[in-house]
Amino acid sequence: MNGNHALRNGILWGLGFALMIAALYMVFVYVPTEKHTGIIQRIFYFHVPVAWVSFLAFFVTFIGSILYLWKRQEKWDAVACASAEVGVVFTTLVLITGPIWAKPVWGIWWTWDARLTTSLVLWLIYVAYLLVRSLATEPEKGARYGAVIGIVGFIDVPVVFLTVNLWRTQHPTTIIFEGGLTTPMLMTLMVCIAAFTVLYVLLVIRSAGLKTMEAEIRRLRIMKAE
Amino acid sequence: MNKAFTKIFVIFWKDMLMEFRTREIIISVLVFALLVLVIFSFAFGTGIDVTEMTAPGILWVALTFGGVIGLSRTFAVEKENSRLEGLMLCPVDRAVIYWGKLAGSFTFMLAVAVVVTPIFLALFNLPIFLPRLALVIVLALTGFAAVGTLFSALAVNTRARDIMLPILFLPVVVPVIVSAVKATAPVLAGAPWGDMLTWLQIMIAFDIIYLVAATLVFEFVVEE
Amino acid sequence: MENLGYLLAAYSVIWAFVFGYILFLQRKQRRLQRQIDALKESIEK
Amino acid sequence: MNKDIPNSSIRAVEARGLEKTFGEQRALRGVDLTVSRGECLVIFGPNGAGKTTLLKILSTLVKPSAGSVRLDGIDIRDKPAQIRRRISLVGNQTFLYDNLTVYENLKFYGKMYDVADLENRIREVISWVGLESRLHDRAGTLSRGMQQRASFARAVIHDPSILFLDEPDVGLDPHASAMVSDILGNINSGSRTVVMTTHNLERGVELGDSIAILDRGKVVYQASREELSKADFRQIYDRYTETGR
Repeated sequence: MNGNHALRNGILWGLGFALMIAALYMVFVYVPTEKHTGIIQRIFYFHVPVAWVSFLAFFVTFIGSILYLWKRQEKWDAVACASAEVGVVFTTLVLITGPIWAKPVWGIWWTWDARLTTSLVLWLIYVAYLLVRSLATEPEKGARYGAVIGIVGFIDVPVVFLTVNLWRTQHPTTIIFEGGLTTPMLMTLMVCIAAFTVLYVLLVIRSAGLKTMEAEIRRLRIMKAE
Repeated sequence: MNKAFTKIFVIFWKDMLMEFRTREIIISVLVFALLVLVIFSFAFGTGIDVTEMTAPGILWVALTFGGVIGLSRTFAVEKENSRLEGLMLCPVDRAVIYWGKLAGSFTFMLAVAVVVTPIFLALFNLPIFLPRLALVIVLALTGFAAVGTLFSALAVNTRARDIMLPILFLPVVVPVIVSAVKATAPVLAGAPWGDMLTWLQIMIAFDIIYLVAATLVFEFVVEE
Repeated sequence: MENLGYLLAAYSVIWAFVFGYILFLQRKQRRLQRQIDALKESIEK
Repeated sequence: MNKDIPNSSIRAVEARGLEKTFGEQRALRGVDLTVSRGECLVIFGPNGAGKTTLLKILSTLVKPSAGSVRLDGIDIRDKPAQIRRRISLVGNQTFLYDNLTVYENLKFYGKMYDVADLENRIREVISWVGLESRLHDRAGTLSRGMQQRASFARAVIHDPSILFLDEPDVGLDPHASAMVSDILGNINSGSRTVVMTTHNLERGVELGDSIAILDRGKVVYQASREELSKADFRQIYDRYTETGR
């Protein structure tokens, strides 16, 4: 059982590593430079997958939260919490790489466009999620409150996006892809998305494992107190 | 079903009665909201061109921050003397407790808005009688109360209860704030209904989504 | 090759965060494992 | 300890294997309790023994980590609303709204329980606790003892068949504390089942039809009053709770 576990983990890490190398090769060697915006466009191949992963992460938190409130099994809470944590790390990256990309292309660090603003609001919601978990008076309460925020926060995403989109209609996609996505560009993007998704899965397994260890420590402490 | 409505009203009326006695929520929120108005008018100036740009934002910042202050009292009151346990012992669905407290929070915020808005309009030399603005206020405050009542119950059970509510509440109600500001601008400018329709629709959608979602998850916040 | 600095900055930030996070997880895991071992030992005694 | 009597009569309170863990703290570790209808069970125990947690679980406020509770034969998970109608809890705190009068408090809770003919009911319960003269005073202006009496009135407004009392005389002066047992006699004139916790060994032994000692989340001693002569109960208590150490 344990050996199987390690094997699966090993395969996943191997796969993730290979995909990452392939992704880097494609981004820096294989794919041709985009004509209009130049070399800086290569941020796209990492920025978009990172954004995709953060969205995926919050979706997993949403599902995990529902399952936890329904089944009351610690494992669902561990998955939901781990995924939110990874999601916050990746959203932070979106919020940092976005401006680094925007500055040379648009000449400004930040624009209140729908995607950036939605990411910022998401980041705030899930930072609050992690805060509530750490400030709850006991772990079981933290898990329950987290689940409620994981659900209530996620259904906000489409509404925030829609609202902000109507509020400031500036679509960076039209500026960046005047020529559209060519086949090599699309291939590169796909490989990068695959690489980051595998990385996400690895990180969540790792982080959820720590949650299980924390629960184990609580159980052992109780046993010791007997 | 009928009984549930009666119980919702009983909880609501209890909150009204307490507020009649002390007026602590309405007075403190009102003073706070007015202070925000005054501070912002200093920060932005009040020339006619400036007013057009900033007035809707100033009104909604005042009502939003005032709202948070009021919402934080919603369940703090029930936490004192363990009254929430008394409520939880009652033979009612947890959703009934949510709706009863929601009705109270909404009414308090509405009462504050009814006083603050005319003062705001007068201070900025805008027309006072604006029935369409009333609609915007009702829709926005419904959204605030729907989210705020849920998070108020959650925040009182955490360690940093005073700061937790705004941290949770404000990012989630971003769509309401944006829509309320955007819908207020055409009203103040005397523009036709068409300009605010989309924003009203977003607020209606938000209100329905959060009233339903919060009704469903409220029990997980108050159970022990 | 203008803007190369921005590109490098973006990629290094991503890698710094990812490795930083992995390192954080690893350290935490080691700490928790030590706690578990110590607890198990003290229970067996 | 207690014999299983199959189907002979429905027990008012029947708890099986109750466990509750708060974080790293085990408040209850396997509590079994049976209380017959109309009986008064008094639970003794040092601070932190889990008395309050036990009563909160029995009164549906806290969900147990493991185990089950049946009240009047109904599992409390099955029909919470129906259960809550039959029970009541007097906690460490009064659950009263300070800014409302005693009357308004009673009216609020009475309406929440759909009490029929509420005005008469309020008059009745308020006379039981002897608070008629203060009925229209704000709850917050009453002394601790009077608030506790109002809390008793609140607790029986809907005529519960099972009453849980969590240290009803804590923080009261001896005089007021003696009143608690009088009031208990008044409100319990019918045949309510009572489960109460207390620190007060003498009074508890007087009141209880049976007695249990809870220590560190476990029932360590249980006896009916007949099995117990008052003189040696202090010794029994000290022995079982290890307070002598």
